[in-house]
Amino acid sequence: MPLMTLRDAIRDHVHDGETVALEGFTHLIPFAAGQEIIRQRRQNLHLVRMTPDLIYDQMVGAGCANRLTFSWGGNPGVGSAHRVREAIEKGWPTPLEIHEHSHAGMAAAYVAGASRLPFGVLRGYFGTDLPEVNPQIRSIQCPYTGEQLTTVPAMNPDVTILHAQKADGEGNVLLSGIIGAQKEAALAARKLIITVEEIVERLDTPMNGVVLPAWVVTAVACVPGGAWPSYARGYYSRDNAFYIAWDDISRDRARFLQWLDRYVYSTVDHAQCVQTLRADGYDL
Amino acid sequence: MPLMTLRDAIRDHVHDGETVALEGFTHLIPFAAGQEIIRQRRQNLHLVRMTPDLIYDQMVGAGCANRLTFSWGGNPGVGSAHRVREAIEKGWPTPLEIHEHSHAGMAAAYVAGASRLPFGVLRGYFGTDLPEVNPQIRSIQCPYTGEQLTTVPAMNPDVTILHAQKADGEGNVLLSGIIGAQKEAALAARKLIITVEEIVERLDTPMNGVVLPAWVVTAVACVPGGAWPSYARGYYSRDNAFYIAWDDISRDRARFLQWLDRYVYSTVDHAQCVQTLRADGYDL
Amino acid sequence: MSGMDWTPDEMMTVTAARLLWDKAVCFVGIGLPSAAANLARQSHAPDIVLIYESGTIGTRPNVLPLSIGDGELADTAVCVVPLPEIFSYWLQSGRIDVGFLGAAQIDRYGNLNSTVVGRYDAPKTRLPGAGGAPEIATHAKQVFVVIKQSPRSFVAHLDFISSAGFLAGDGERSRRRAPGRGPQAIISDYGVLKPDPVTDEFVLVARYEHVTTESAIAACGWPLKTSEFVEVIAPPTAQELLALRELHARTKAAHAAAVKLPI
Amino acid sequence: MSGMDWTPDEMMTVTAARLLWDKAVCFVGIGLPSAAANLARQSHAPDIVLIYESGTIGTRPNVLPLSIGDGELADTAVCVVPLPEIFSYWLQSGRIDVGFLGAAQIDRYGNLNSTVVGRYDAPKTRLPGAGGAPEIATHAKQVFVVIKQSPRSFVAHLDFISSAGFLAGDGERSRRRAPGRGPQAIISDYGVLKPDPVTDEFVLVARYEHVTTESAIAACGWPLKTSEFVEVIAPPTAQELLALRELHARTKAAHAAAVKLPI
Repeated sequence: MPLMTLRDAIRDHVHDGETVALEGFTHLIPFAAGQEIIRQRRQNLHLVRMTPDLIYDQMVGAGCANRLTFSWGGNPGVGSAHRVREAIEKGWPTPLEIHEHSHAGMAAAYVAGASRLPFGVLRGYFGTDLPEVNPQIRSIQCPYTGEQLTTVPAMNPDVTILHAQKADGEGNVLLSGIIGAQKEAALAARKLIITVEEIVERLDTPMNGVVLPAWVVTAVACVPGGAWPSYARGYYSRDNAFYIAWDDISRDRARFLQWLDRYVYSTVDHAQCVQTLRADGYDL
Repeated sequence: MPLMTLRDAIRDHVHDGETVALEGFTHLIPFAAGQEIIRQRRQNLHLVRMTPDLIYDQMVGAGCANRLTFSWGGNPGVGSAHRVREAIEKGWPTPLEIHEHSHAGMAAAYVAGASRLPFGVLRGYFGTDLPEVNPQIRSIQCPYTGEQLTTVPAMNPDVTILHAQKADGEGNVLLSGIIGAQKEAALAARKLIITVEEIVERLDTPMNGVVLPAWVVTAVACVPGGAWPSYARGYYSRDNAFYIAWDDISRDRARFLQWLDRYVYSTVDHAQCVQTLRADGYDL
Repeated sequence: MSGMDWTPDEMMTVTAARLLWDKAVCFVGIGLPSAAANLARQSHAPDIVLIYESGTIGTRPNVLPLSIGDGELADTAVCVVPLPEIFSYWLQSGRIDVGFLGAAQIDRYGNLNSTVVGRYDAPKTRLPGAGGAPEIATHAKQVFVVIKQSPRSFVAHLDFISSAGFLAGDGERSRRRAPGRGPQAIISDYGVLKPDPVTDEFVLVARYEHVTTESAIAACGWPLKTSEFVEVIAPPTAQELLALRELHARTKAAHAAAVKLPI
Repeated sequence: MSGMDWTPDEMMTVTAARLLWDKAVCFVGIGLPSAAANLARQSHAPDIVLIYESGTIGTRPNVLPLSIGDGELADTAVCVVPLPEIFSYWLQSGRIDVGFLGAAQIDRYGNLNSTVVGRYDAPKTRLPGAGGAPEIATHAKQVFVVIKQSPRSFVAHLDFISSAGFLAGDGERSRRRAPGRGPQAIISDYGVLKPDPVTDEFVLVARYEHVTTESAIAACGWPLKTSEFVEVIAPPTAQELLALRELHARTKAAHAAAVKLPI
């Protein structure tokens, strides 16, 4: 069974310059793993995610990435992802090359990746300027009807990182609730790291439930609360207050760096990050 | 809510000459619906199914079809589908044009159909003679790598018919267990008829369970035992003895016609079919 | 605007909700579209089908989600499916009656920009991006756009087309065989705009009681045309306002609960 | 064959089972492959991963399934996924170590026919067809074929290639860049054949104790080559036979129960 600490998992399996997808669509975003990547000061990553959300705002702001593939890059329900925006607009802390898609295009790219096809097909990007700024969006002719369809290249990350509800003693992982494109991102990757809320003896998977079997998982780390400030259905809900607070924290470079220093660089792991937040009066 | 009798559903929604897919991979095969189509003496159907199984053996033998799209046409675990074989080999009771695929090809065709793409892409049929006898199997060049991939045309039946465990009062349908390509076949079709074991007040769908919402279902008919001699997980198991007995029943034209006459043409519905079987000493 | 006992947001939400009908299948975005769709569901359209791109189908949230993937959406859905399936089997397949979009900018043909102001490679303002919108705009049988009106948001020329409306108008969209019919209504804080059936240009067809046609024209970055007779939209009824405010109150109460991590 | 206390089927099953290793990911067909894979799981390979094309992953049936989609497979699986996903995310993705196939006919390069004897459009014998085999034969890292040997099944020329082995041999398969390495063993009722690393032609490398090399050659429709030293395969051990027979006994008992329809 591939159980290890998150620190060891990131140390062993995430390297500078790799293409890394931390997926989770609003739900089950692997924040603790993202912060561990920051803590270990990885650089020049090609970060891939449909919705960069606060997790990539933190990682991009911390200087981990030089490339970003995404389809919607804001603070959901709040506004801008200020760190991502400043990297794109002003190249701070490092220039960030962007590969921009629509959700449907990213989804098709992950599906192709999981299927080990070199491209995905969709009726997509109709009439938009996205193909002009992303030359990877191309087209193909249907061999039956002659019509043109859009293609996207398969997305096959070096590493995909997910957060899930639980793993069993063998390392099988259960995801439940809104699952986004996590399964596709997981199966498209060369390596798969998963943090979970808890390790249980038996998963008690409901029939047709979503499981990633142990033999496709490179490493499992037990990190309770590892999706905070996003949520883990059945464990805790989304910390909307933090999402709102992030708007202020992240708007200013200095304040952002201060936050990063206190809660990421100065803590040894996620548990200590949470302890520090609590010590600073944050109700969590 | 689209609840009606199976007789009315077939009468209103299945017409001569249409392309009809009765899906279910070993599990949840809609036998009662197939027999109702026989009973109503539909003709010239283009039958589509990955595994024709006994259900199409009966329908083809009864003369309902002039075309068959499939990927594996035997009596699973027993041997030949004698009626399908005789239609192909000897044109009895009517000639049967066949469009032959592999399972992966059929699956890709259903996925394309459900996605309303005109074709599906796979790395398939490598080195086989199937593309020679099925000109619908073609190829396409990847716009990124230049490699050739196989294509199949989308499968979009006029009608797909499924059997499922249960529907709720609104007409939402729950499938549970082995689900084959049923969801894809259902969503690829213009019309969708579903027979269920029971109508319940609430589905109590497990999280991420497989549901076809009421608004994509054209008609629901409550037909307990409607998957016999295949099975419905949670209700009854596969009647392996009947699958074995079918080998003898179907081997001989006269005996097959006699069986059809007694259990299908001479019965008004599935319940009476089962009653007759029991009256004839078949333990069911 | 004195004497109004409702806010402009409430007026927009109610107006958008009224455009929806029972049993319509709606692909809903977060914010005002979600509020409008749920208001419709809790008033005149109890069997409306709401789909969120996070994979929740037939969801009936009791409180409004704050994100597109709130737990409430999953817990009250008829089913929860993977996101790729939402875009292929449910949207691209043409099963959506109404797509509900917002944007930072819109032009007279209903094209939307949610990507960038200024040059793409040297942005003046980098916006979040297109998300699910390009394919919603393509495939939904019709699209409603909810957007506040000002010369900066209703612009003569878009710097970037993130989602297609009628493109250059005069039938270009249908000539290029887009699957859906495109934007059929813009709901702004001045009123409702609808496309001219020949030119595809959006014209003001209705205004709220508390604004004038002239002020709507002044708040538009292109020379806004109006229909011969600009209807006046009835203010929110007491019932509509009550339902909407209860929805917001329930939402506020639900989301005020502190998050407790199990560590 | 006098004095044997096992059947040829048991010998084949045990031999096939011995080729499997612990933690191997096997794509398993019904019949003898399924028996072999489950025998391996219940003896020397407890953590073997069994995948059936019906969508069951990591299944641990206590009794053998009679069809590819028995309820037992779903009830004991780590997960049950849609069939299209099995072929795309699990097989085509290259995740399968061993594909286990049968066929009506095989040629010296391990190409398989399960489609037709005679002409396709005027069949002498119409067989069930290819099913999942063409892509299993393409994508599994290696393929084991279980097939009884006779001049009618081991043929010099196939009427139809349903699933590719090494095609015309001499490296054609790898030149054409098939993802998987192709058939690496044929388990017959005479022994085990393996492909020559240069010519790709299958040669007899091992025989059962109760048959001769000559009889194996006689039961083959092409001039069967043998390795320099044809190994003799050890008969089933008492433990192997016991496990296999218990498996079959449990299966028989389970499947003898009458079906009761709830009407």
